[in-house]
Amino acid sequence: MSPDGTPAAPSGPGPGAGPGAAPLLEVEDLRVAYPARGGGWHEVVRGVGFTLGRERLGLVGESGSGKSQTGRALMGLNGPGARVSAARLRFDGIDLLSCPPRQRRALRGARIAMVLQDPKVALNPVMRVGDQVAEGLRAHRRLAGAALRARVLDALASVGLEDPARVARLYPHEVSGGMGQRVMIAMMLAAEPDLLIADEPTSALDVAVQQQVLAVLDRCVAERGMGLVFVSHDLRLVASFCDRVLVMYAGRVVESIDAGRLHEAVHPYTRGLLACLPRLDRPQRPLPVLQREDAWAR
Amino acid sequence: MSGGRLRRSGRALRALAGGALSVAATFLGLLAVTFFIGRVMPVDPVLAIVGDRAPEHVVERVREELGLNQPLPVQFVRYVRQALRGDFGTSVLTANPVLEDLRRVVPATVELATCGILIGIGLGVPLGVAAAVWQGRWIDQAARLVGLIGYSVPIFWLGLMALLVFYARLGWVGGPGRIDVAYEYTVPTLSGLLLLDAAWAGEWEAFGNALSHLVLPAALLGLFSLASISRMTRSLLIAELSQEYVLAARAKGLSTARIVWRHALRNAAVPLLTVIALSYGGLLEGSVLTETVFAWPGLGLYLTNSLQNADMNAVLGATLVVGTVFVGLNLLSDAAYRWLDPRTRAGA
Amino acid sequence: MGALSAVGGPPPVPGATGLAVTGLRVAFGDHVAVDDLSFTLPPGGSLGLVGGSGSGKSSVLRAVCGLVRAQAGQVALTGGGAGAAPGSAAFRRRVQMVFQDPYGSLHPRQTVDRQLAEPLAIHRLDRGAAREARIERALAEVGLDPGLRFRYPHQLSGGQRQRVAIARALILEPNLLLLDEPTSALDASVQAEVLNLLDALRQRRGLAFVMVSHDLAVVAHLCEDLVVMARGRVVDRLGAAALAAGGAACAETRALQEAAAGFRRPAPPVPAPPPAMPA
Amino acid sequence: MSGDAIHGRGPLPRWRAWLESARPASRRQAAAGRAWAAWQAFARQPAALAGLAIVAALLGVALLAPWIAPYSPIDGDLGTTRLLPPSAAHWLGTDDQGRDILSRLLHGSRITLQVVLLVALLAAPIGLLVGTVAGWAGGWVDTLLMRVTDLFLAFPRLVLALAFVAALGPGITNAVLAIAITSWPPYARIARAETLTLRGADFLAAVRLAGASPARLVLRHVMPLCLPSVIVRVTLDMAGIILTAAGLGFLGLGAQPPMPEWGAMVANGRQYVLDQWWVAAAPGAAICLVSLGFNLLGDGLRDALDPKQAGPGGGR
Amino acid sequence: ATPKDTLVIAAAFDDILSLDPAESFEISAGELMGNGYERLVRLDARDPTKLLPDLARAWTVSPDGRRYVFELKPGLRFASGNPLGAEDVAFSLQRAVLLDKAPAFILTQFGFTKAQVRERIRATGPGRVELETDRAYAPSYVLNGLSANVAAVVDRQLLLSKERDGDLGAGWLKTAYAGSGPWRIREWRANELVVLERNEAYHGTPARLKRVIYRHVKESATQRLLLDKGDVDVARNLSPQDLDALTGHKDIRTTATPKGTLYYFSLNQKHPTLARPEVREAFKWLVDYEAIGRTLIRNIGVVHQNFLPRGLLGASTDNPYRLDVAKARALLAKAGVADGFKVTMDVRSVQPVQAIAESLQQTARRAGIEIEILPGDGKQTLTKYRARQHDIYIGQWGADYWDPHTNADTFVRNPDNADDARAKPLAWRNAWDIPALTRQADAAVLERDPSKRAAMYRELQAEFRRSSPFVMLFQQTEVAALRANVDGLQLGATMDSTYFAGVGKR
Ligand SMILES: Nc1ncnc2c1ncn2[C@@H]1O[C@H](COP(=O)(O)OP(=O)(O)OP(=O)(O)O)[C@@H](O)[C@H]1O
Ligand SMILES: Nc1ncnc2c1ncn2[C@@H]1O[C@H](COP(=O)(O)OP(=O)(O)OP(=O)(O)O)[C@@H](O)[C@H]1O
Ligand SMILES: [Mg+2]
Ligand SMILES: [Mg+2]
Repeated sequence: MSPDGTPAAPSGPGPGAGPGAAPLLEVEDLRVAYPARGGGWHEVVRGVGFTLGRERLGLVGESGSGKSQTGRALMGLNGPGARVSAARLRFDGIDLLSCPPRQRRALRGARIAMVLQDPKVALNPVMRVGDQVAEGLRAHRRLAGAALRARVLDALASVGLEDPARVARLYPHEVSGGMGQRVMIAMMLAAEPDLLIADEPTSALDVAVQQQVLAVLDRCVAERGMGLVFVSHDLRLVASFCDRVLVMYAGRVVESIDAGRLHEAVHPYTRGLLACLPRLDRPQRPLPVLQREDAWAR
Repeated sequence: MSGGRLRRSGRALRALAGGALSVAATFLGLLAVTFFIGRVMPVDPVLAIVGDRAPEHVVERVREELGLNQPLPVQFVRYVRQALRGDFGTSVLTANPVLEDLRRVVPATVELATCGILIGIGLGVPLGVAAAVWQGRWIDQAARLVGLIGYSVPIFWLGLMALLVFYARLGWVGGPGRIDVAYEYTVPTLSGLLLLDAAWAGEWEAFGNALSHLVLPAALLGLFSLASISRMTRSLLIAELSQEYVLAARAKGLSTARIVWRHALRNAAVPLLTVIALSYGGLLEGSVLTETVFAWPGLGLYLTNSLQNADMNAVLGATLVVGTVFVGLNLLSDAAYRWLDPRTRAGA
Repeated sequence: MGALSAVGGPPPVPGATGLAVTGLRVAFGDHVAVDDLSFTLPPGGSLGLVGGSGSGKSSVLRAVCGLVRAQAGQVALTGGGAGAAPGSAAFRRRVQMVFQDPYGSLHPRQTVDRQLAEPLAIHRLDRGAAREARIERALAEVGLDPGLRFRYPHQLSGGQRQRVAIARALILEPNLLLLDEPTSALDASVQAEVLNLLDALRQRRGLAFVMVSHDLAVVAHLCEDLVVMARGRVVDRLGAAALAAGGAACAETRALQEAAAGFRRPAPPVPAPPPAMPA
Repeated sequence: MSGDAIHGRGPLPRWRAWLESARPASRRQAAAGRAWAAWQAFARQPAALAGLAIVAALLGVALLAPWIAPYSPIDGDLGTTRLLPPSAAHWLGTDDQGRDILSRLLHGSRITLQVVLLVALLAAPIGLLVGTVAGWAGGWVDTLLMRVTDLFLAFPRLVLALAFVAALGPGITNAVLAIAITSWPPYARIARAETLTLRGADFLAAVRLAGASPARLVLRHVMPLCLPSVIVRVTLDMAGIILTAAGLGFLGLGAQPPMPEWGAMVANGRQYVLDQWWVAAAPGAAICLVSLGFNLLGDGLRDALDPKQAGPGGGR
Repeated sequence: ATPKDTLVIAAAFDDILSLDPAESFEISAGELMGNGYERLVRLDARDPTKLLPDLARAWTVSPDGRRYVFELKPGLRFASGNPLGAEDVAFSLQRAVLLDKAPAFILTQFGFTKAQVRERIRATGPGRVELETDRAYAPSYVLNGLSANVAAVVDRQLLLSKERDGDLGAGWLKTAYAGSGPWRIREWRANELVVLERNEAYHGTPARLKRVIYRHVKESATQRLLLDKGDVDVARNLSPQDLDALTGHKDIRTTATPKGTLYYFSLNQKHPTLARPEVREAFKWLVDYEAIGRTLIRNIGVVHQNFLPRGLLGASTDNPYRLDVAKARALLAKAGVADGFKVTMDVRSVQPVQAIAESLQQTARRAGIEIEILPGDGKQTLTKYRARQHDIYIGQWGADYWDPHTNADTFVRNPDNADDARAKPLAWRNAWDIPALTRQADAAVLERDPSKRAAMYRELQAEFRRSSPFVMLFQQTEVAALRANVDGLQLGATMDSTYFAGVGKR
């Protein structure tokens, strides 16, 4: 048991929820497991629960803590062989686990979308960028021809790309990292989803470009009232970007807290994470290091 | 913009020149190797010309005529000069200019190998795709089995058995040879590809007959290329399917079919093409044995015959053709690489 | 500025080595990665190289230790190691490097033991028991459990791997360590451990550092002087203290500074609270 | 990195615990543990085990041939035992010289094994050396070596082998030589490709920084890394080697009579294929079985040695 | 199925090198020459010891035995339409001598040389040709020589129109046709097919069928399949076991004729052990003739231990040797090699040669002789054989023309055993130095009384059987399997006497 019990039980809209009264996403006791080597199962997400309104929710934790697996479970895109279960996994009133695969696929890309970490590998290298954006639109919005092209250019323009017509004709290797990530965002936002899951969308980018991409994401959320799950291992970044933060450790959520009240965090893991970052304004040596306790993982 | 294009075309030109140079080097190597083989072979090439029962003075005279009594370097220079002029000389075995022989036998093999590879691609790619998509399921096992058969069974043995079953017992297909003698003079020779020529001339009966002869050896060769093609398709596709961009495509909500065929396969196509090109070359090679079994008058048979009879002109010509085809296939697959993969297209 | 003389802090340990780089130029084909770059590192000093991705930081380090060939410029050791020509065995023993990616910098098919023994074998140092002792010492020095000695890299965590990489760099007892983003692939908590280790080593051994990073806070934590690079050139030089005071003059430096502080919402549609960190 | 939350495992016997220890205490234990892990990855695949069983059986038969063969492999009786169908006395029948086919098959396994081993021992090191040196050195060395490789690749293998055998004279040794000469280029290609991807690797840069000579780098660090893929390829090629040897034998250029070489036996049996099918079928089946074994083994090895599965750290 | 008016033959004819009668010397080509060309005289296919007129109506031999005069039939034409006259005959024979290709010796052994052939062979009138030999040979010897392919008559006008650089049309004729026989050679595609078409201008009885097509099929099993399916009418190269399997087939029958080809193995006398007389004899007792005859060469050959094939003048049919290991051992002991020895044997990788070699390998081992078989293709083993570098060579020899001298010339003549000898007959290749036998053979050629001549050859054969380093194995029987609806096919004893003009199909 984590010190403060199961965090953020589904009890009404979370703080900072948008105008809609019903939450966009309800997750309760989400578990993801993979077959273990010697037989049996290896659980990598162990009873995660939270609700999400039209807000920015940050998901932080160290490598391997299950952030990505949680995000992917929402999309239904866990690796082959994964076993996903939950007491409740509802998106806008739809039960994601029991709905037919066809409906699930229709939701993907249309209402729930995902931005991946590294645009270099997440864009199909042999397909023009414009075509990749168009693909989702064609599948979900049944657009074609000039209308489709116009929408593609719109989408590219909306993420702040100059000369979208030119960009649409480029291949992924011909665009820079920042542009690529914007293309990916445009690709995922083109169908105007209600929920966006961003899995470390900026950690492959240059520090300077990172800011621009975050600004684009931020604007989309603000303008369209979309829910955002922002996965990152950078606590400082999440704290400054999101409304609310879930801290994960070994497949569990150990703390759920408003970004503004991060300094009030009670879990030693969260506190340790904050303390161990070197800071420009307050040099400190040696840096405090995390003393892990087995109890956190239990 | 135009400057970039200019630079790009300049780069392409340089690549082309480099390619030509390497092809030239390969050719010179081919010539040297064939020459070497011809000289160390413990067979007297004169024998091939005059036969065993010729009296000694005839043998000596022919030896002189061939320049075989000159020092080796002189012979090599002469040999290279002739080959460069496109003069492969006259085949001892057929008494025809080698070039003319090649014009006859190469199309026969090309027809056979092409049909083989078409079968191999037509069945192998879908099989490989199915095996990759349904990894570990029965279709995967089946594909594996087919692949293993293709890799493990000697072609000459399977060929004979197939002939026995499908021709002798069941009578479903035509027998050995390219066409029944009855049609020997009904099809005018244009391309040398019997099927095309027959269709062009509107000789449908002959077409059917030629097809019935072609089916079995082509299917056999097809099985062998199918083995490698399906196996490579499978492993390439599996590798592609675990790429991030596939995840992105799934996140877009695309159907599995579209992801597999449009995204993953398109990426796998690049190395796959090389595999196919190589396996086409392999078929030309496999035809050596197949043609023996099926009495198919193609390059493979020509080459073995010439080798065994020390018909060096013919050996040189045929080897050069095969070598050229290999080199050409390599160049072609390189070009396809460039065409299919935009990353290499810019030369970056 | 470009002088070869050693300027900076007093050498804490006799024999400490410094570095002087003048007019360095590195090009890959037509692409110039580093152009006319000069800096000096006083013996026993520490210097941070910061800059955005692709600004040429790694190329500088690689050119210094001879992994890539410089088109122009000189690299010279100063202080204790002065005179060792780049590329010589003496140079190699004095200058070692730690790479960014702990997953890629260890040979995947060799045990920790073998990787640590390799430099000793190459330089024919310490046979038999002495070598064993030296390896054990190196492990202890970087705080690695001796039980991990015969593991393969894939059996180690990222932090452990980076420690092995540091141990390997240290086993030849160099005086100058080149660090190419040694913590950027690590979790924040592990990063702190590695940074502490490096700090301790420096204190203990009087090592000189050149450290590359895009994270200003990390560099400032470890280095006294900073060189900011952009497009292969030096655009700013300043001390760590000046950086902490904030308000750098150079645009590139400012951008890095802002990134280190997290995300700053431009217009205020949602009033974002300033990132308040607990003490 | 190893799973902490693994369920469903009983206590391990001592030797397994020793092998599977995450903290090996000595070099020997580390190597053994590594081999054990590879074996476990391998042993998970039933097909691979079947392949191993076949190859092991080949080995056993080759070792024991003189003791388990019921008759002499080279002496038969033309007058009385010619072309007998399979029976209790001759399980696989007899051939046209009246020799017991089973005995010939058993003895022939030695030749097959010898061919395969010799080719592997000749071709793989050549290919490995050429490929790694070309890939590591780059520049004109690379160009030159790859030209030569391409030259050999530009010839179809069987044709080149044919030509070499024709040049050197038929016989099993020359057949082996010819096959070896023609089979190293693909290994060189593989090794070179692998070396190229490794060339920029930091761990090699680290060794260079430690002052290793190029020879040491290539021999001790690069080659061992290329070895698995070459081994896998060699194993997969074994079938092809056997078939090429058989093809040469089939064309009368391989082993000479009365050596019970399987390919030559098939070639010989080809005359009787329509009526006395067993003469060709038995060695043909043996060839199939053994190449199948090598193929399965190669597949299994590839899956077990695949760098992607060597450790979970590889892909992040 | 095959067309009604066409005879389709499956055969292996990869040996053909040329279609020019002055050059072609191969077995398969011989058959084409026999059907496509005519000569002055021709062997009787039924009894090859007899001669029939072909182009010549009659001939006379001068009393001194050196001048032969031939009278041509009237109104002869070539397939091209050109008239065929004495000029053509003289031209053809001169041409063969002048071109001096492999088979030219058949004519030059009568004393014709390039220098004088235009005088010694002349057209002496319309329809009259005269030949003058240098010595008085046995007339049967000369006439038999003139029945060979090299003496076939070619179309002078046509050839001269195709002449290049004074080659007498040789370049062109390699792959073309200029004859007058019942069949025109329409096309030869090496290793693929040969097409013969009825020559409508032929002066004799025209051929019954319109076309004969040879299809090159190397494998016996494949030939059998094709025949069985009716895709060919005749199969020419069936193996013993395939022939066996076809007996009793209701639509297929076989026809056979002994051929002039002999199979033997020979011991190189340069090898000190093999040169001992007892060792030579021992080998003759180490062959299981009986079993080989019953199995490996069943249907395709008969055991024959003499250098003259049955059917030639004076041919002996004595076969004294059989498998007797004890006797062989005794002989080896006498030769001082009781413990055996090791030798190599060059063997072509073809059947039945290879199987016989393997059988010999087994029986010889029983007497302690280890034979290592060195396989190779034909040209390879031959190259070694001709250079006298073999230990034991196993091979065959076919009669070049239908006269005993053809084989006596090579098996029992060795005028000069030096390494650089001018003539290199088989006796020379095995370094068998036999001045006495050589003289005897030379005398036999000049004997004009056939019965005395036959006796001389029988004597030669007896000595040969006793002491030669040649172990003669068997005489080949040629067998063809044909569909039952084919009639009139008779295989000839020589390579050029299988005729298709009388063949028809029902
Ligand atoms: N396909 C899979 N099969 C088995 N285990 C997996 C698979 N994918 C992920 N895992 C395991 O699940 C655990 C959680 O992985 P996840 O990717 O969610 O971590 P993360 O928090 O996103 O880490 P990072 O910051 O490194 O991205 C890890 O231990 C990982 O090894
Ligand atoms: N081996 C190489 N071949 C070609 N170009 C190279 C090579 N190494 C580096 N470059 C190029 O040189 C430039 C500088 O690279 P460098 O690795 O020094 O940058 P960096 O500042 O270390 O960036 P990062 O923060 O991404 O590591 C880049 O544009 C890079 O593409
Ligand atoms: Mg992740
Ligand atoms: Mg870098």
